[in-house]
Amino acid sequence: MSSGGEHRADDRETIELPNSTAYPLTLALGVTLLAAGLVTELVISGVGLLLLVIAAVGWARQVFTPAGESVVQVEPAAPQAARPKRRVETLRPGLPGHRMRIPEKMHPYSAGAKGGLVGGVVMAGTALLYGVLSGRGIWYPINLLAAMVMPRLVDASAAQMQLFHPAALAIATVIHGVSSLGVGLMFGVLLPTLPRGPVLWGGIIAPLLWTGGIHAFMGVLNPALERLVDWKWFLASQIAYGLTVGIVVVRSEKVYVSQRPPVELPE
Amino acid sequence: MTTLPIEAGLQQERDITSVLHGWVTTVDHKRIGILYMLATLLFFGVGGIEALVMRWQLAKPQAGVVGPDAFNQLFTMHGTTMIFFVVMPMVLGAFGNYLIPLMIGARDMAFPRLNAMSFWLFLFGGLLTYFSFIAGGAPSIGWFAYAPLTEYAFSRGTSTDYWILGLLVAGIGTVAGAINLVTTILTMRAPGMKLSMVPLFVWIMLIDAFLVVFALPPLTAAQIMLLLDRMLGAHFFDTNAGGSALLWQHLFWFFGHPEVYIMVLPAFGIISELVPVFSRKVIFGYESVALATLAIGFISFGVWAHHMFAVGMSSTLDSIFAGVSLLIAVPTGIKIFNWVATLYGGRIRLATPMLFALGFLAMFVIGGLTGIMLACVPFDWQVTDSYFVVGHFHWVAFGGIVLAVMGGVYYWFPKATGRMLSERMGRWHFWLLFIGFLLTFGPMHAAGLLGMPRRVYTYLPGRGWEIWNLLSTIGAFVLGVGFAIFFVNLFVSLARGAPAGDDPWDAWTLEWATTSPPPAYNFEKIPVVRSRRPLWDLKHPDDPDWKHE
Amino acid sequence: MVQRHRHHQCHRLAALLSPIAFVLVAAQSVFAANLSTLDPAGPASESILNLLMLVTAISAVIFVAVIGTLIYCIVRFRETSAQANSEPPQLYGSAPIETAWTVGPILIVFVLALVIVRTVVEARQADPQTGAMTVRVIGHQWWWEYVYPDQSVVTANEMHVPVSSPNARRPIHLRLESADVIHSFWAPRLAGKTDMIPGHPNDMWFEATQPGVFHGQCAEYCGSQHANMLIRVVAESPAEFEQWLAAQRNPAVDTPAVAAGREVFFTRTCSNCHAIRGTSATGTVGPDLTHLMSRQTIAAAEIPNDRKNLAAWLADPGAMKPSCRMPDLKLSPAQIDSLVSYLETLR
Amino acid sequence: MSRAADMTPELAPPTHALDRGKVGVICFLCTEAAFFSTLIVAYIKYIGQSTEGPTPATSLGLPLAIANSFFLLTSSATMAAAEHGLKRGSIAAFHRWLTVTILLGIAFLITTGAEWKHLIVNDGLTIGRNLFGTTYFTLLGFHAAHVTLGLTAMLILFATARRIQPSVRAAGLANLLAWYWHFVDGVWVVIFAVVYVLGR
Repeated sequence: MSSGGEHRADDRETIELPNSTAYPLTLALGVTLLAAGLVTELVISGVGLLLLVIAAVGWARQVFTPAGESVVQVEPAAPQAARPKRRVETLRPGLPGHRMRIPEKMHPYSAGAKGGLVGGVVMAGTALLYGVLSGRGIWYPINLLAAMVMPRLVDASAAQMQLFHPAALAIATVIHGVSSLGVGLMFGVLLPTLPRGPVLWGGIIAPLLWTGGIHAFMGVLNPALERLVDWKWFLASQIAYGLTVGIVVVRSEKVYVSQRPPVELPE
Repeated sequence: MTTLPIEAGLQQERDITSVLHGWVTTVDHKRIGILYMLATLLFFGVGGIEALVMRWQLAKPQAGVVGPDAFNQLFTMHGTTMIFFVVMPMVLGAFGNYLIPLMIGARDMAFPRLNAMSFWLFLFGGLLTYFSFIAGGAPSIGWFAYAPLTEYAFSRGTSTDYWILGLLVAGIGTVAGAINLVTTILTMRAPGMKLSMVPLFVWIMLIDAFLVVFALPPLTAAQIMLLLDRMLGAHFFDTNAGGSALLWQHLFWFFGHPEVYIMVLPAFGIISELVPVFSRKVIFGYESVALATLAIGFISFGVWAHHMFAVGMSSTLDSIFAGVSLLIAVPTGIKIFNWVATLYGGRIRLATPMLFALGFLAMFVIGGLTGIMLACVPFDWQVTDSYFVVGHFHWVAFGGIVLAVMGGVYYWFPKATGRMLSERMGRWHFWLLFIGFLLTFGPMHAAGLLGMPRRVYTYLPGRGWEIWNLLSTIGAFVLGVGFAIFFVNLFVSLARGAPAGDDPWDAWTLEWATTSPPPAYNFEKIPVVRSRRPLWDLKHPDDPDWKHE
Repeated sequence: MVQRHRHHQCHRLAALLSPIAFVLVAAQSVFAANLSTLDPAGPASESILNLLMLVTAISAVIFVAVIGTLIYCIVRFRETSAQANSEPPQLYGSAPIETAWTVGPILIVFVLALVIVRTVVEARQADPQTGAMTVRVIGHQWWWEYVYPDQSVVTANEMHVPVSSPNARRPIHLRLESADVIHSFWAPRLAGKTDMIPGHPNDMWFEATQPGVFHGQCAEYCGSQHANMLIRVVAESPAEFEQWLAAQRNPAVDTPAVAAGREVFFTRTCSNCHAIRGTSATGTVGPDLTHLMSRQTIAAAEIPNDRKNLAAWLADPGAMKPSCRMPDLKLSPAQIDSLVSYLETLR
Repeated sequence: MSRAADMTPELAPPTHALDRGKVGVICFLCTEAAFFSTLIVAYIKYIGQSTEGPTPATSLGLPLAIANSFFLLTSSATMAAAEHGLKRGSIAAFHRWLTVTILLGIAFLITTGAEWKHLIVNDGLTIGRNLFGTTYFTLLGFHAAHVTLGLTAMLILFATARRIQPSVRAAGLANLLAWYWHFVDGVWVVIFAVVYVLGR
């Protein structure tokens, strides 16, 4: 096989390069005529096949004999004028250097995850408390959440919502667990970057924004919930979650962010 | 400085025949890349004119510019041309071929002769498909050629056969080209250049070429089945003999969806090169961009049936394909965020390539979001096969691929020719394209929501579609003007553009470490590489990247 | 109750997204042609519009955030001439921030996927059990055949359905089939589209909650006249609908006065393709003509079904609908005149 | 600006272990695998879907298929032996084992031909008869074409092995050809399972 790729940085002034050749063109033409003959005249296919064989033979000869390559003289290029050197600015006074992965320090991911899970428990507790206090029972809020994916609960009456549905419990647990964990992770990373700290943002502002936004769309997201929910308690459970995450996150010790890439690519 | 002619080191070519002979027999990856570029630009012109005729016909209801059969041929050939004979060969053939050996510090592709063959197969395949115009009418089956409309009973004559055979021929070339790219990237890198150090463009092209390797053969097989049906009376897609109309759709889209990423990933690659250089910053999250591309590559094989939500699959399948399709938004989002984060804190230079890159960023976000909408199955039931979908995929294909490719042309034209493209014409080109783009494809979303199906050669007045179609048509002609300026810019700058020098953009990858245009052997000596930005190391000897990576 | 509730929802969303809705809706002074997806006339299309509003809202938030940041960066970080000789600090990335912008989209996608699963299942479970009326819809190149199997009615290009009201729901079940290539049934105000695939019958359900003529057209490219394969769904009060059914069930009348035209019909091979119940014409290639004149249009297009157009159609079908399957029978003007007179009795 | 060559001269050039030919052939076999997978999926999809006979149950017999499997699987082993011979530098061993491989391949083609003749002449099964004929002849036809291509390549290598010197290069080619041949055998194993076991 040919081409000069195997010549590495060495002292030679010459390079072997493959010669120009018409065989690739001929072979392609052969294939094309072979195909074209199928819709016109088979004679054309015959010509195509002939070209194909001729080209393949010629090509193989070039590849397997030295005839396919020639030695090229390297012409040394004139050196270019040097570009004025550019200074590199540092990131910010007080921060090390000008190359880094940011931020310098952060709360560990585990704090966000833990906050999310604990917050999830607190939030679920609030919702269950609502169920008990309102006299609808603990399955009521669980069924409301599960109705998001369960068509048969969408149009269910408030009475049906108080019954125990095993599938609803499983679905609600998954939805609640995934969301709590995911939001906790995000909060853990993002909240400390916001002014005035995680507790205010996580505990008050985010739940308000979130509840406001979701209020408009609950009819599509989860029609059953929108129909039967008590929004005061809904907001309360969101705030309980946000406060918990915020508190768990700020209580954790900040750690230095690794300056290594997060993942190693293959070499 | 001296600019070496492209053929430096080879025999001197003087008269026109020997110049032509030199080009048709060349095995130099740079010349083949240029040939790809010229051929795809030619096909682009043809496909563009086809689009303009269609837009003219649709400018008002019940126009008589072309009849139904001509119109149906036009949209079939427009789609086929743009996908198989413009975008795919342009990104893989022109950009991949020209840039990859230079970027990885190789003298040529792994298989230079195979490389030449790939180009000629693509070109002849395209010509064979277009030969159908002469041989009694172009195919009128749509670019995804749904059976059984393509069976002989419903598409008599040879036009459909030309379509199949032309694409088969070109397809062999594409697969050979992809194998060549993979092999080149895996085996020809400069000493010291680990796979974790190649420019992101190269990373992305590696994944892209793998997608071709696995996605194109199913199309080839399906086309052969269709050919057997048509020529030998086989029954693969013959619904009267128990054959399945849906098998074609599954096979086609198993190719067709990865194909979308085959076309758009190289655009991501181009953007991943342009944004850092014109922000003067290293890419934010190199590893994430590479891995996100890998994720997109993998996931793209699991989403094909989202083109088929209306065919009556089970709710389970619908939900699975919707979920996986939505999932693709995650790595795609990661990339967009990384590009924007690269801008953050940089020193942004609004040279023409960067204008296109920024245009890409803005438009691709929208294309991605309408993609998420379409993954919502019930909404897809409304708008699939409507003009909303036409608007969506042109948003991605044009606002994504074309803008990125144009940015790439402005960026690497100086390397390939030794001359700069005119910035003034470049700005006109960009703004006309941007405005024309919004005007052409924005209204299509509205028309679709208002109930206009795609692939109609005419429509009735009073359906609420007139204004949107008129706007679209006006936009299409604005686009036409923009491209006319582009072609003028190419010709004028080739003759009279400012000399580029080796490294006009003050960039960091290896292609800027040789002359513009590079000699046949690319580098006097193959460089030794220690970091992702070898030219940064060279320009900042006291502060090289490799100390930090 | 559910229906009413969702309608209310739709309006609240529309108000929220008024800028987008405004652009689309206000520019169309009226939905004259009755085929906008934004103007639902049944629960199926209405729940889709709600879903669209939800996704549009999420998309709008993402769009504003990303584009806002992008514009901020472009404005704030433009290179100044003072910076020409320096490079900015090189930020290689940020694992925590990248984690956040990976987890965020995953959560959004997770929530969307849940909603999609529910809406898909909801749409599909629609009511064979609640006594939906079945209509077989058979796509032909390039017209629609409608068969009401339980009512023994066959018609073409114009489907009649009863209006559904909260007290008396009248869901419609479509059994979608194709006689040749793939077509797709799409009446946007009533429901999303479903493909009609030879050898693969499909089902869809809808209810029309208001009377009117709902338009649509074939949504899967099916050959030369794909653009002229229009759908008309006539939703009328249950009483009117029953009346229509009763009229359609009758065989064709035989009026002696138009015997000449009848003669033309049966001697000039019309009956090879067309059926007229109560006669020897039983062709199934073209539309059933038993009650031709009960239909408002001809040729699956918006061509008014009147004497003038019928005559023009018979004189040269290809002139009105290029490359349509009906051949030009080379009838003389006199033959056309008598044939049209005969057809006009098929009420 | 000085040029790239002296970028960081203190670093010794490491070598890339990957061989162009091998990577290229692996990629090629990947495309082939995707191609055959598609044909096999189509075959499986249409098992039992024919609207009229003949069916696999009535037409396909196991004995010929088992004989075919024997020929091909053995030929994989003999191909490996031939390759090994060349690697040791023994052209004679290479020629000997390659001859056996080629003969086994020809035996496979003859048996396949016999089966096809039986199907076409006795059962009237053609590609246009029913879905079974359509899928069977397409899948088996493409496989047989690949066997034929492999045999052609073997014949060429047989004739030129002595001339392609140094023998390292011929050994490299034999190695790549052997990969191809094993792949074709692997496809046959799947075909055997799908056509003669699952589909019958």
